[in-house]
Amino acid sequence: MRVVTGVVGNDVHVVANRLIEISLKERGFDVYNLGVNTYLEEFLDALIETDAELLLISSLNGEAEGWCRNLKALKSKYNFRSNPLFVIGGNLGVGEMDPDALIPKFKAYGFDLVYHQKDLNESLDEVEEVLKQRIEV
Amino acid sequence: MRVVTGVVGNDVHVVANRLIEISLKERGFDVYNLGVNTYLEEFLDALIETDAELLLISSLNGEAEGWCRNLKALKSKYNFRSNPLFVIGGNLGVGEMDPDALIPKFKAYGFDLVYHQKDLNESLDEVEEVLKQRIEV
Amino acid sequence: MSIFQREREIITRNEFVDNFDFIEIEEFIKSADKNLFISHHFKYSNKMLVQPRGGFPTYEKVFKLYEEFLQAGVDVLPLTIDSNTRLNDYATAGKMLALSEEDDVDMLNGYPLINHGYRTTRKMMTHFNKPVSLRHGTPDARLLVEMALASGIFEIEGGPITYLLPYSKNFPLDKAFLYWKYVEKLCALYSTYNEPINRESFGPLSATLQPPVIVIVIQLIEMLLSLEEGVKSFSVSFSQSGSMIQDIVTANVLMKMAHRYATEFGYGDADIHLVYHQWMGAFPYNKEYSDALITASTVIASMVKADKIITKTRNEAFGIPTKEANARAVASVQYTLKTLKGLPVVKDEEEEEHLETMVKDIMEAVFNDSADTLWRKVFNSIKNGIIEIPFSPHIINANEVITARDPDGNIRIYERGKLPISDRCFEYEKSQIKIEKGSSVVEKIIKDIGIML
Amino acid sequence: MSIFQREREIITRNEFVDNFDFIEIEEFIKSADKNLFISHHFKYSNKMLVQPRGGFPTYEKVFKLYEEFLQAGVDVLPLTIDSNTRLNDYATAGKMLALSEEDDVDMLNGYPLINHGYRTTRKMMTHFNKPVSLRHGTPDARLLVEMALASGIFEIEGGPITYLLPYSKNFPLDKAFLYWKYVEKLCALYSTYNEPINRESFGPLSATLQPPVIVIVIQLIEMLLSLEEGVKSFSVSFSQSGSMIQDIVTANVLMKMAHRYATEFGYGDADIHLVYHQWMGAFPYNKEYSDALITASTVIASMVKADKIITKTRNEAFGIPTKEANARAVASVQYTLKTLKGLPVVKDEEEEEHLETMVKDIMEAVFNDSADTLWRKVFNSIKNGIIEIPFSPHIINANEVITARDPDGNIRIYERGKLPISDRCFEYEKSQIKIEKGSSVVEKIIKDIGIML
Ligand code: B12
Ligand code: B12
Repeated sequence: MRVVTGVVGNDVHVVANRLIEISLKERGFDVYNLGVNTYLEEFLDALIETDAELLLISSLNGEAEGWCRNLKALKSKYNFRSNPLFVIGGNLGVGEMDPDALIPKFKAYGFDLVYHQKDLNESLDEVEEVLKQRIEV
Repeated sequence: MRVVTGVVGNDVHVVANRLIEISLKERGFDVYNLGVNTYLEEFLDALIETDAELLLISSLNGEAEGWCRNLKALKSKYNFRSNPLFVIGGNLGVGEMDPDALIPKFKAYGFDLVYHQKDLNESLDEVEEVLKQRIEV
Repeated sequence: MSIFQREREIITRNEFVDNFDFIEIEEFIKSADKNLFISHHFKYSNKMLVQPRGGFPTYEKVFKLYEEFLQAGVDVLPLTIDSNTRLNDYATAGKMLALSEEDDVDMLNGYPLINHGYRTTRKMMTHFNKPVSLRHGTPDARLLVEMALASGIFEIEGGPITYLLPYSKNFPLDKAFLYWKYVEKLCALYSTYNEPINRESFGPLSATLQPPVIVIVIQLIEMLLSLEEGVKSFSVSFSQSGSMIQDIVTANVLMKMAHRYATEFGYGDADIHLVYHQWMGAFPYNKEYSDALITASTVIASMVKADKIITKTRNEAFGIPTKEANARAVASVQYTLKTLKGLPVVKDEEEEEHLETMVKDIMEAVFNDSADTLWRKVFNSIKNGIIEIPFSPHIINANEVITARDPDGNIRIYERGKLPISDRCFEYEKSQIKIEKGSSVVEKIIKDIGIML
Repeated sequence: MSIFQREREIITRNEFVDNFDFIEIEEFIKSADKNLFISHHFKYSNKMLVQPRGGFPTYEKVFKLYEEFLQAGVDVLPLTIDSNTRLNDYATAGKMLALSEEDDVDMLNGYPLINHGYRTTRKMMTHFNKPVSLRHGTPDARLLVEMALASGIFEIEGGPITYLLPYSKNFPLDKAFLYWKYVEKLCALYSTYNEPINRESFGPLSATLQPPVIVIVIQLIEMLLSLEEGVKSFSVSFSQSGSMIQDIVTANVLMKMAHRYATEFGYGDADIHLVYHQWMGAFPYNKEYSDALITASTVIASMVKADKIITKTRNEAFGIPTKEANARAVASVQYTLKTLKGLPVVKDEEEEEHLETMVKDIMEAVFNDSADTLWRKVFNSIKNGIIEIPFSPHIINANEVITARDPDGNIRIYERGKLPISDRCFEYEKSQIKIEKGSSVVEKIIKDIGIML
């Protein structure tokens, strides 16, 4: 299974990104890590190039919303063969946010799974579960 | 002006008592300090003996209520020539108390002025003010 | 039947006590779980043990308190006794307990152990299966300690001096020595049944400008009096002074001298532990500052390498803390201990030597008293002011020593009273205190008491 | 007109900047109140200065934040810049600022200073009349610093390495050096008008398992590059490592070497200050633990004798703190500093010598590079891995050095990459790291990153 990952926008928090790469590799993924400071277009281009089944975006510096609100419009311009799962996680709001408000917001932007201040490993377990179900269906 | 002071009940907190003695003396009072572990009867006896105009009781260990609830009944047995002012202060309840509930309670027991967790010097200023007014009346 | 056993029979029989079954108690202690013994934890744990303070009038409230503590990761549970019981006034304690149970308002500032009895209390102790420390402040604690040990409480705090001078106005000192002799004997006896019972002295004293030399002398004396009776596990203690370096110096000298005197007197086989009390003086009326004080104090406890720390709470200035506030402090102290790493080993040779000299001077004077037994020498020494503690409410206390802080916060001796310390040492102490021009000693002392406000 | 002035004219003229009046700015700085200069406070204050972090998109919110800080007893105000401005993306910053002003939702993680302009911002700075520190993380900070100084912000954080390697992915390093040369020159120029402008390096770097030797080398280099241009007041800094003794050793070696190199290079007249950052790594998700971490960190800052401490908040793990949480930390840190007394002077001669040797080895290697200027030598040294920082997102970073903690929490070098440290030193470092059997290095590193969780 292929996964494209990285940190979106003007965000240089690289530590989680390094650990996520390690975790995904340990879970048997083929990892394409675009690193920090990656724009939405670059992620979508990479999905096209790699045919990855999973896009796993991090955002830590609180600016996710500004960078992701156009995802739906952008998606419509691409033609994905693999119907990838769109996942975002990390610290998705500036300041302390109500997670119940954040999650529907990012889903409306076009993400399938949204993890705000969640444990990495538990979340990845869930992501894998959803991927498995998708394939079975 | 004479004042009887001390710490009521099974209460050995002596530090405030020492400082109060110093403060009262500095304010020009004639101080009769009965010290810690003093029972209500001993305070009233001392008022009779000294003809003091002021009784200033401390309680710190939270047991004031148990030791003072009988003040009214006890007072009625004594015959004060000086109509002393009854004042209690310190830390008057066990645990955190609503001061608005404590003050009327201790007033009902027979105290004229009640100071729960109040600044010593500001309170003594007030006490002196009340004493002055009493004398003027 | 030995005289001691005869005395025990008398002590444990009064209108407030319900049939004391010595045989059953012996069985209980012999088969008690090792986890109930703090002496066992001292041996096998390599972290600083964390113990809060706490006690409520009713069984239910103490039970809930312990549940809260366990969740917070407590190492040692406290059982704090109410003031009436401390003064052996079980009648008032009983009355107030009844009122507390009826009205759900706490009319006591602790747990009236005699009125509850050991059968009830033991249920709680074995249920939680943690070491429990008895905290009281009672000069005549004979019945209380019988009751505590029978309940499964295997650490007993206090001593004839440390629970008398700060806690009593006129309880006779000689009686206190004899009553504590009973307690030591009892602890020694029960120590032969299973793990040793730990005795702990109460170093904070009146918690107000106590000079380290006095704290150390009293700790050493209570330790010796206890080991003399056969106690095998003893904790010396002191409380945060307000100066980090003074705490370190105190700890170093205290532990060094404790081991030296124990060995010299032939008790080299006893285990000696160091207990640190978080700031015992007046707390700020700001809870966030209290939190900060508690953490800073935990760091200092780590610097002095204490074996156990006794915690305060953010409610300290206000009144008996809620169980939540109390548990919060435990969790926070454990967090700090877990994350605090790489502590340096600090010494201050000059200050340590100076302090050691003063301690030795006073100890020598005590030993040189003409009485036949140690406790009588100590009794005489207190009576004639060779030992005294500032801010004691007790009538026997000489009340001549005056202390104040130097600019680094160290507590120094301003008037030595009859303390037999050399002129050289005294001059050094006094010269450290700087009093601002135009300010009085009393003003300085008031400021020095309120140093944490 | 000098080349430098010509450059300034160009830099300060773009579509986001509204007419830069150099003459008026010079007048303003010449007559500015001394209180605005941190260099002035460093000279006359005998306490550790307390500075929080903070910045909001709108003027009003920053104003309210400063009011809150003042009430809490702040010594130095922060102005943190948003990430878009840091990347010179003023268009996005402007868009997000407009959104923030409209919706009352913060769409930026800091203050977009360029978009606000110096005329507006200066009103705030002179109103509060406190020293302000500019915190950004910008490789090309030329316009930003012009704007800051014109606003009355007289401390500028950062440097060509410390604001590049941790904060950027692919900004060209040689450009960063040149842009910072501009900043240094500007600060030096303005330092001649009134009190010196203070420059501060950013020692925390990527805040993740940074070995002290690298931190120190980078601090020394940025200091020298700054003093070379005529800056007269400089702060070296580092952040809490997770080991108290390592922090003390780092501080001792850093200050000693800073003075030595400054003198050696002929800048003995510059003032050098020490800044300590409270824990900069991942914070616990428990706010009470965060409070404890903040206090413990304050105690350590006192042990290392920092001149200034930069605070975190109990909200750190969650997001940009509210002004209340931020002010609370300031008040609490001030309380701890006020009540913490009697700090010992601690040294660890062996560790200090070991660290000093490694620092000298790397400094020598840098100086021995064949390039003609210091910045070029440094540039080459980074390019060939003689200097690198773990967990840098930057493409130029060698990414070969691996670090982990020893059992005392000290950060040690596990793989040295191309760091020119001797075999002896490296062997000592590596030998300190103990990896549990059955555990991998990666597992150990993950645990070591999350040491405060
Ligand atoms: C030092 C201390 C001790 C020392 C006392 C030494 C001694 N002999 O004096 C020791 C360690 C021995 C001790 C023992 C106990 N203590 Co104590 N102690 C304190 C502590 C930490 C400081 C008290 C102090 O000296 N403050 C400095 C002086 C100068 O201030 P103050 O006493 O607050 O008095 C000021 C004001 O109250 C006011 N004031 C006082 N009286 C009056 C009167 C008037 C008319 C006015 C206007 C003002 C006024 O003026 C003073 C100057 O500002 C307080 C908590 C705190 N405040 O931080 C607990 C505290 C008072 N103790 C408490 C308790 C319960 C006890 C014990 C029962 C043990 C226990 N359960 O922990 C025993 C008591 C034994 C007994 N029989 O009384 C509780 C009381 C609980 C409550 N009120 O709800 C407190 C509040 C701690 C707590 N949070 O649990 N204690
Ligand atoms: C270290 C750090 C830095 C370092 C980063 C070094 C580097 N190059 O990586 C430095 C000092 C350079 C830095 C800079 C900045 N930082 Co910063 N930083 C932190 C800090 C303290 C720790 C981050 C970290 O490394 N954690 C350890 C890793 C392993 O954990 P993590 O990042 O949280 O990731 C975990 C989870 O989020 C999750 N996860 C992450 N991604 C994903 C994705 C998916 C799909 C899933 C399921 C899970 C998941 O898994 C990870 C492992 O558990 C955090 C606060 C905190 N958390 O305590 C602030 C923080 C992230 N930073 C913040 C900010 C604002 C900044 C700055 C803008 C400066 C500023 N204003 O202070 C600049 C950013 C510049 C930029 N352009 O981005 C804010 C973000 C605000 C918000 N979200 O509201 C935080 C929260 C601090 C704060 N409270 O203000 N920072």
